[in-house]
Amino acid sequence: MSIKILLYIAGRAVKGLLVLLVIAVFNFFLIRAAPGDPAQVMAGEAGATDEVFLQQLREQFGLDQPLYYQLWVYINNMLHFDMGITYRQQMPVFDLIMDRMPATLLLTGAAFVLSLLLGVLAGVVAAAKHRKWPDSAITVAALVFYATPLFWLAMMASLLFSVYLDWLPSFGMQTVGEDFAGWDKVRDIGIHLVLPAATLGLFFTAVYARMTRTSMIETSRLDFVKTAKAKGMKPSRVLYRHVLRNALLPVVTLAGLQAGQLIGGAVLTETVFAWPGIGRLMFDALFQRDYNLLLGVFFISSAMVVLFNLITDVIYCVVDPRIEL
Amino acid sequence: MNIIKTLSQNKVAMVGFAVLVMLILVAVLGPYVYEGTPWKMVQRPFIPPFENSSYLLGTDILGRDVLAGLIYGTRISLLVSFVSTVIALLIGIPLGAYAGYFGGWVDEVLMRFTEIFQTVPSFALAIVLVAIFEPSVYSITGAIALVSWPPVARLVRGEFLRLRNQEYVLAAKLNGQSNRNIILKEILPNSLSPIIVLASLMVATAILLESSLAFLGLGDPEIMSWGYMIGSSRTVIRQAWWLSFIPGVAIAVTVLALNLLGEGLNDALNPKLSGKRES
Amino acid sequence: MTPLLKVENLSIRLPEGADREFAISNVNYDLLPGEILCVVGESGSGKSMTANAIMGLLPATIEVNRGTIIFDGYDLVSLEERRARALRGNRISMIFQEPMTALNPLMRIADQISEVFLIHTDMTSKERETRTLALLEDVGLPDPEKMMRAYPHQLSGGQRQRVMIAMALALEPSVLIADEPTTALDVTTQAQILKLIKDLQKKHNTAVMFITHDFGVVAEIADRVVVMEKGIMVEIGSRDEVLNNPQHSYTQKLIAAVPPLTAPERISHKQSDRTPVLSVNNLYKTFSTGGSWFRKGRVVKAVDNVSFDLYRGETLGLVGESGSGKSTVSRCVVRLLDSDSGEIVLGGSPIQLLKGRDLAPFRKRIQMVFQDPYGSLNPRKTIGQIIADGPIAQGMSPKDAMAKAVELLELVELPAAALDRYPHEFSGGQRQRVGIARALAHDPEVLVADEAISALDVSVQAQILDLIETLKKRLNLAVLFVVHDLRVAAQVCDRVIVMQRGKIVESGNTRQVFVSPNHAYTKSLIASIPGAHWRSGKDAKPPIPQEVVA
Amino acid sequence: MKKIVMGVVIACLPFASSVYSKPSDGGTINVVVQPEPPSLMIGMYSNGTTQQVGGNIFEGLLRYDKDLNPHSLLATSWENSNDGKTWTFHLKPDVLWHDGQAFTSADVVFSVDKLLRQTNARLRTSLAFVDSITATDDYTVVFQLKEPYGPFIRLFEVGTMPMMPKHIYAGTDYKTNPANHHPIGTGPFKFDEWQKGSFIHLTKNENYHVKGLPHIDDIYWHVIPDAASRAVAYETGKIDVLPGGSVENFDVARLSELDNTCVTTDGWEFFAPQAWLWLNNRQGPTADKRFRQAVMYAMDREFAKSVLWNGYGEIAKGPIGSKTKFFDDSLPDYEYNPEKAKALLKEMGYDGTPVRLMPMPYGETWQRWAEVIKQNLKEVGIKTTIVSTDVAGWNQKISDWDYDISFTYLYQYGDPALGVARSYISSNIAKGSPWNNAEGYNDPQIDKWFDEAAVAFPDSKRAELYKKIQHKLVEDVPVAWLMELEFPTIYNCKIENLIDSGIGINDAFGTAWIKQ
Repeated sequence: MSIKILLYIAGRAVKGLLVLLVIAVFNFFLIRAAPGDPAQVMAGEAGATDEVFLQQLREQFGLDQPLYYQLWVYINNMLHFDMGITYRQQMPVFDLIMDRMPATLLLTGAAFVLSLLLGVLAGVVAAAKHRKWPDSAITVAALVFYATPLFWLAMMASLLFSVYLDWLPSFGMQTVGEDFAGWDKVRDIGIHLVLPAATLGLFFTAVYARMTRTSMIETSRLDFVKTAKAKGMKPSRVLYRHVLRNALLPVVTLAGLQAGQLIGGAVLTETVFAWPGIGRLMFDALFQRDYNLLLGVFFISSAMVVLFNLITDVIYCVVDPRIEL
Repeated sequence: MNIIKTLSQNKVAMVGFAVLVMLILVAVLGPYVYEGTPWKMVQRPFIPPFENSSYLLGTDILGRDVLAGLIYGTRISLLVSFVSTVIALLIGIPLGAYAGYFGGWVDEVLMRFTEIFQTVPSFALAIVLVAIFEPSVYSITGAIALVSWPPVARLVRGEFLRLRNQEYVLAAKLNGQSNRNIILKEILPNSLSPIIVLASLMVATAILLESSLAFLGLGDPEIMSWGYMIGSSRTVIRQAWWLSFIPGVAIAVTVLALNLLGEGLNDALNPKLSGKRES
Repeated sequence: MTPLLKVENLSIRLPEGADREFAISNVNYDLLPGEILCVVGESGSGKSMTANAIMGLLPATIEVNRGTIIFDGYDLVSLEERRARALRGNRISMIFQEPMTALNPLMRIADQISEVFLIHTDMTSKERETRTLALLEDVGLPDPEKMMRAYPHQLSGGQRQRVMIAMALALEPSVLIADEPTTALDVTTQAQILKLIKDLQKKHNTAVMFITHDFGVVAEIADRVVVMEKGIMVEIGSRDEVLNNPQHSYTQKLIAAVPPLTAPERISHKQSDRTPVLSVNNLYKTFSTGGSWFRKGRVVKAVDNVSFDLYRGETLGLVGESGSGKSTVSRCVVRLLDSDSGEIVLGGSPIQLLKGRDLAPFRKRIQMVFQDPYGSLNPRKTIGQIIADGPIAQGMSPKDAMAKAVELLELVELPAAALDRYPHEFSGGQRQRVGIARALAHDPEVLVADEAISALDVSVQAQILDLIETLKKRLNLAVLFVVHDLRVAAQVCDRVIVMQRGKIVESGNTRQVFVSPNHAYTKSLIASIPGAHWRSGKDAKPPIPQEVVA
Repeated sequence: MKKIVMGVVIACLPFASSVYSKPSDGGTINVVVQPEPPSLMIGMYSNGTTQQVGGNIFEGLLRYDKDLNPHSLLATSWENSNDGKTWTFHLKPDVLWHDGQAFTSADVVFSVDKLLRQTNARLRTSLAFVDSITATDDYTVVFQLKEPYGPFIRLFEVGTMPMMPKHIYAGTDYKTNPANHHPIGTGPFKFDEWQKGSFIHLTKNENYHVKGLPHIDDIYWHVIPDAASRAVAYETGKIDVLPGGSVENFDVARLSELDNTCVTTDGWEFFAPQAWLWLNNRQGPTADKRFRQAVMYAMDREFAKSVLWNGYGEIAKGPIGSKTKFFDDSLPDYEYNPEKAKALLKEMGYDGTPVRLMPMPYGETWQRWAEVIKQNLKEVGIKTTIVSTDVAGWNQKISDWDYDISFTYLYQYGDPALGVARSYISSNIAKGSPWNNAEGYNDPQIDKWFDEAAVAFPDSKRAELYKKIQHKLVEDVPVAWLMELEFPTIYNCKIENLIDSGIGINDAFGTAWIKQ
């Protein structure tokens, strides 16, 4: 890799870190604006408690300190790559997030790859058969999936495939109580993954299909496609060799943007399918007022967005020789 | 005008438009037809659809009229989505316009600001905002607006960057027109087409967002909404799948209608992108 | 001689809703082996349609209605697609107008060229590479080895067009179709490309169908000429017949509109005893691109120590090729761009540093006419608003401003009815008139015309030039005429300044510059003008027919 | 000194006799745990799920059957002196902690006097009546009370007074002790693994102090954060036990009809959860007794019971649960009577001021209940606005008295002095806790009666006082009692003896076994 690219990445990383820092501060105040505090939530679950216990908890969490001091401590810790301790689980936030990360990465990664492959394929087919029935079919299907609420689709899928047909498990990531190892474990996780990944992926499949189709059609009107045709090339070959690569450029941008967002954006799917991922963790942390954890999840998922944007740019630069970093 | 003519020739878009008009009518007139409140427990719970002629779509877990719920739900869905879109436009357009028109450090500052909002996962942010400011029509609308303006700002900025060097804009500068005039009268009207298209899609997205929030229990407890209906009947999906199914269809149809209209607008306003004209 | 390609009774139908039913109707012509046939016409004449039909490049919504295109015994119109494909790029090939977009931006040059071999031959990859390299050498590209690995964006426009030619001639086709291949190029590059095409055509005895709007180019290379008007072939004949003795009135009109190259003798002003209305002294402007926090971007000196004076009643031409900085100078002068250093003195006051309110009064005194008749008028405003906006912004009451707009419309020879209509209802020439009216609404002293006619068809160009000339005289304007077309410059400018890479290389009395250029660059510019030998000003200008408002 | 022997000497854990003759060993039980507990350190966290899981790892000195009679566990026998002030407990010898150390009286003294006194708020209140705790030998502990304290003998279950290992906790910061992550108890099951967000695994304690127990090899507590998924998990056989409250009530009816499914409401006797509406006695229309009575008449509690709770539970008549000791069944009824409600409102001159109604953010049923009550109140002319909030907001709003009407439900802990008095006595009016007298009811007479009833001796005296209390409170309606809740536990019928005590699922699965 050239110095130029490294310098570019360094520059972007610095900017990204600044953005993340601002986000952290912003979130810090945002979350403190919520009514109640973690001590109350935990005491609330206990069913009976008194001020003494609440005070003990607050002291333990450092919530008895003035707000500006808490912020200073938090930022200071962050600068030392320490995200603090979760109040509820009494674990380092980072460890807990990393515990949950594989599940989210698996789910969103599978959905992402699936939707990208399927979406691009569908888009290409639609564009190739422009204004013939496959185009209409794909366009309609894409529109419908694009318009369907994700959580509802998830519910209906689980109703159909788990409850009525009993083909697939409807929740969780592994069969509970079974200690699978090796391939059995992979298979087990695999079948649990099907429904969540498919429902999460369907929406994005629709997005990519629409985008690829439009982009293909637009690209196929460009001059160099005419050049390729004038060479006597078969239309399918023109499509594959010349149109596709150019048409994929905007899809790459969009995909990069969404890849980052997916990490924090699977709350609904994770809720419906009880998938033990980051989105659910965030949701729970929010209601438990687990400030450190919530901030941590936000930080990590924002950092993912920054990271994926950067990766997208680098990929873009590799795919498109015109772009110089 | 030309656009309306082009649009009216687009059958699919007109279907979307017709559905939307119908929904707006339902939202406006429905409550007059269905007086009272959709919260009223009118019959025994779990009457399936088409079984009791007074309650065409049956009753829910508490014996409330599902059809009444759907009708009142139209209202909140459309209201929240339109208002939040308008707010998002009110934030995004000036921001994007200033960034794009002035460029330089103004652009840098405004775009960094936008980037912050784009970096935080938007649905998660919406959840947090609604939870923190406690679910109500206002907090939901505000949260949706707050997470949906960045694309507007980006789009408008792009349009302004493109248009600010158009010769008629330069001519306006040479005329000695104020920046405000140039932004409002020269550039903005010419960047409206893509904004309108985006706005129509934003309304659709806002409906999905609103229903997702309500589904997660972050809806306004005073207002019957489609997302609430799905979320609240989720626990009984085995006994009464239709209770979740029907409002879901309502959402899908509405969003689909908006998307169709948006596509139609896109075809009519941005002929370059349309499939109709090839040359 | 047997024609290679025979177009017979060809009609191509346009989709419903177009401005006419047929793109071309009843077109008949032959292409003989080894000849260059020029198909000439203005925009919308349908001159490219036949070529697209030959290549099977007609859009799906447009189809051949009637007629045949016979090539090698086959009718290309009805030929099975698979067999037609075998001919394309092999026996018949084509090059296009826009070298910037005609190549796939993501593929290396070598891959794009060798694709032709890949499609039509069974050469090994080694052979393909050798042949590609040879082709690049043939079309005169520098450092062909390196070119092989280059991407299109790394090449200049001329180089890309050479690549296109290499690609088209790879399999030594019998017919080459060139669709305005030099229109987008600078004049010196154009001369080189024309020469290349001619040389290669001679070498391989290729028949060339050359589509162009430029009679200069026709004069330069054509053997025979076909003239098209609104889809109808109005004239066909040998170059000399058509150019020097046009039969059809349309051809006559077109040819008459081509400005002769020789500059007429002009009354030279005694400049020393008058004050210039505009003085530009030691102007500098640099652009930097692609910089970021960690790196410096590329720096381009767009204007490099430029000085000149402009007097009322004269037209000063600012000529040069693209990238010479002539447009940057004009934009600095009207203060659309801030210059880095130097002085711009308007009517005695330096204006280069003024901002906002201080600048406003000077805005009135120097106005601009823009290049693009489509982009220079706000499509959302009526013609009346467009013209009146300026005076209103300067404080005139809307009513007076409208009244003034009516006057101005009359001045630019547009009917008052235009006032309430929108730009899209007007033709390019008419819009340019509106643009002039807008500029004149301030009663300026200086009018800057930035390539004000280059986007127009040649017959319309002449009318606009005439209008500017008339107005200049009537209003005693000082005109700064930015132009790349030397024929136009020769005709309308009293003095010219020749710019190259931001610097002034030569300036002086137009006739003097054209007759005896001093600088080598000026010489090469003038030598590159296509058809320089033809219409060199000996014959008088025929009268120009008036354009009528739609 | 004459002593009353109350315990049985034989350590006999299984007091529920099994229908099937011979329990078989082995097998795994999969249980749902919702929400995921913050910790298993039962001495510090009294969260419901901490108790559910921790109840298998830790033990108290006694257990209670479904009639709340005490039985031996870590204590084999106990005596109370004649004046009711001295309690002597004899511990079971040869009990080992999971790490192999012996359990002795030192652990008891440490747990109660040191650790729990600091960490357990509920016990702390009761320990105020205890003068001293001493170990007279390795297996004898004496509690010296200041006064005879009626509820004292109800304090020894594992959730209230769990035994913690002194050798691990003494001299450490209890909250940060690493053993909190790997709890060591004396219970029938040992902690094995906790995959946060996924499951907690307990294994059989081979060295359990009751021979032949436990029968089960493994218990998995599964974290399934979504109610519908929990139901599906049960249906698909992945889960064997759904503890009360872990599926939505709407699902209970359907699940109970599945094959091989047993449903029981047993195991809540000790807690006897009582649901009511906090009515803010300080301000607004709710400050008026007639308004509060009107609310009682306006509510269609039968509807709520049959639709929202599937018929489980009882309509609450007053502050003390009908299955609890000292309940007085001569109390008048507040039947569903909108007309009476309207009349009362008219009488007080209610002007239609809207009141805020805050549901409890603990699941769908509570949300629906609020919607039902909103309609009920609307029909008698009370306009309500539902205030939506989450757990933290709800706790804070009640703690800060920032509400008009709000739902809640509280446990009674087997004795009115433990679970009832706290919500009505004026000394318990303090901001900062949602579990005290949050409605702000203040009546000196009631205060006095409750004080006397706690220390009155013997029980007949207490019963008399509680009767007076009940009649007075029912007349005043400081809060609007809704229902005595019953949380049905749904489980696979293959499991025998799942619930055998008054704390139900919160107790160990020591005697449970799986039919082969």
